[in-house]
Amino acid sequence: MSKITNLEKIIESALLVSQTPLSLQDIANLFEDDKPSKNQIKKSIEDLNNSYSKRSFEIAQVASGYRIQVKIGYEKWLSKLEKHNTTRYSKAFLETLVIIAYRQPVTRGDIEDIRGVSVNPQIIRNMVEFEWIKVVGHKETPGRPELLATTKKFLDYFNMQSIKDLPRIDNNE
Amino acid sequence: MSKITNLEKIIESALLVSQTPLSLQDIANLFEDDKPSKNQIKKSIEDLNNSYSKRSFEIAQVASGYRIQVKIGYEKWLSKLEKHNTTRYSKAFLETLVIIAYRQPVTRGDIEDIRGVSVNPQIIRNMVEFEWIKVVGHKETPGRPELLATTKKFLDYFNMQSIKDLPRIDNNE
Amino acid sequence: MREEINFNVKVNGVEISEIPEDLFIPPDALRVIIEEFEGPLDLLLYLIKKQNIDIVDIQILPITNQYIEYINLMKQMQFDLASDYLVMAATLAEIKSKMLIPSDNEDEDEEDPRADLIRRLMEYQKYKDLSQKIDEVPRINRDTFIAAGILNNIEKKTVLPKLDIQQLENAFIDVLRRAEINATHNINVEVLSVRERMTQILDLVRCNENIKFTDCFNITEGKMGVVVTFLAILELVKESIIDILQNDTFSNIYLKVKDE
Repeated sequence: MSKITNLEKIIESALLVSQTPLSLQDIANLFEDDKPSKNQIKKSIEDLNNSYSKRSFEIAQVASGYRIQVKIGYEKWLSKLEKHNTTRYSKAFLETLVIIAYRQPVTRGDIEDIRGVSVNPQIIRNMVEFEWIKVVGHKETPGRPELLATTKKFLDYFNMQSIKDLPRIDNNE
Repeated sequence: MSKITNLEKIIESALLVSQTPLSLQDIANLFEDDKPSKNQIKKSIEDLNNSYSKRSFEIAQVASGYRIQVKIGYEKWLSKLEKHNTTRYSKAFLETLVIIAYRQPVTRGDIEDIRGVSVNPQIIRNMVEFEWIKVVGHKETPGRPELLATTKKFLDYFNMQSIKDLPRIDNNE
Repeated sequence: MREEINFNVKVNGVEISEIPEDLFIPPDALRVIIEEFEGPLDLLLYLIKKQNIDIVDIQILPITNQYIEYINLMKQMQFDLASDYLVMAATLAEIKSKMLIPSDNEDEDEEDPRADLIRRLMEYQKYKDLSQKIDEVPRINRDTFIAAGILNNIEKKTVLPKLDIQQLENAFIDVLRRAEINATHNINVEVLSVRERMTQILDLVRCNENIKFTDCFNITEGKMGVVVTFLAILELVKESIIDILQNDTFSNIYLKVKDE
């Protein structure tokens, strides 16, 4: 195995931890000075992939960029992993979900205001992964926070046609 | 680099895609027949870590198991990946947290006695929300106050395997 | 500012406080300083530090006087003074009086009236130091980052835990109870359909760079539907999410996502 350069290591670590694929531009943006060229990045990715020839994973190019994924052939073992993520929903999960459903589109800040605690980013990530919520835009306030709303999949799951079918609470309660 | 075995590759791929740290038991459970022993798994993890010596990542052992994480030293580049991750904790938050960690199980009253100020319920709620602390029981004194203790998730967050890894106070200081 | 106040009290060191020595500092500056303290113990540690003495050698008279002067200043400035500060003032005054009045009791075992306070100060100091240490422990998403590899191109099948509408309703009732925001109580059919329509219009606006105002309406929905759409657009504009553009009078009106 040839020597791994610093540039390669930074690219490797970024692809490893990013939740979404990274474009060449995304990768270049990690650097402040000494920005590598797109060709340099492409070459590094190629070299990294060569160095992974005996490993279980590789860097794959998909529509929105590059990502690290496990090579074909490991499904048999890894399919068992998913199951143990599916425990029960926490109170925090449910409350965050209903706020998004009833008050959409909302920002994390709105959710925090209503619940009085900071939003656990993992919860939002899980909901996005379930495809129950999505980012529908950005609010034009400082920081341009993301606006979250529920999806059709969310409605499907609960056999609802529309958000209007959500349970309603009497005002006098 | 010595040859990477099949067992090592399966462990590597599992740690790579798992959302949570995996215990030796979790890893053994991936196999149906030919279940490797815990010692075999430990040995494989060691070998994998040796093979990562020149790479940007490593397998770390934390309270709830093993996980793949980027080595220290890449913050400069990776902090640009996700905006909302640079959480800073207030002094009140950190003081409350260490008192719970070092003196667990404790009641709110205990924390108030040590800090000399009332506990901000918001802070406790945030810690519960992050699943860093939990109620482990009630003290049998008037009002049966809740007893708070830290969780494995808290240790995971700070890269620790057990409460014993918490920073120590030098006696000669 | 925080760091300046935070130096180690135990050391008979030579660090010099940036905070003015006399108490007659501008009220705004005092406000900033006081807000930096975590409570009476923190303030006391600071005062002791300023005297450059060890906690165990605490001189109760000057410390008490200084502390009470601070408290009085805070009162004059009508700070929202936590009762914890007043309790400490009373404790200090009590210790002071015990120290001043010679004890009738010749018993040598009698505890130094300061002992309890010193114990508390040292205990608090310990956790204060630890809280700074734990802040330096390498932590996730600041010093190290966790792998988020994915399982090749095959669509990952996510098994969802079971959830029914009743649980959602219960969660919602909890939220309402917690928030006690009156506005949230008024969620009824009309409001909900507006919120949902806001999401739909946002989708529309994001997929089409400039969408005609009139294209947002679906006439087949009837009068009620048109009103809901109109309210949703107004709400989106009010919340600074979209812009409404019209180049000339009577020309087409367009909706677009608000620019940065």
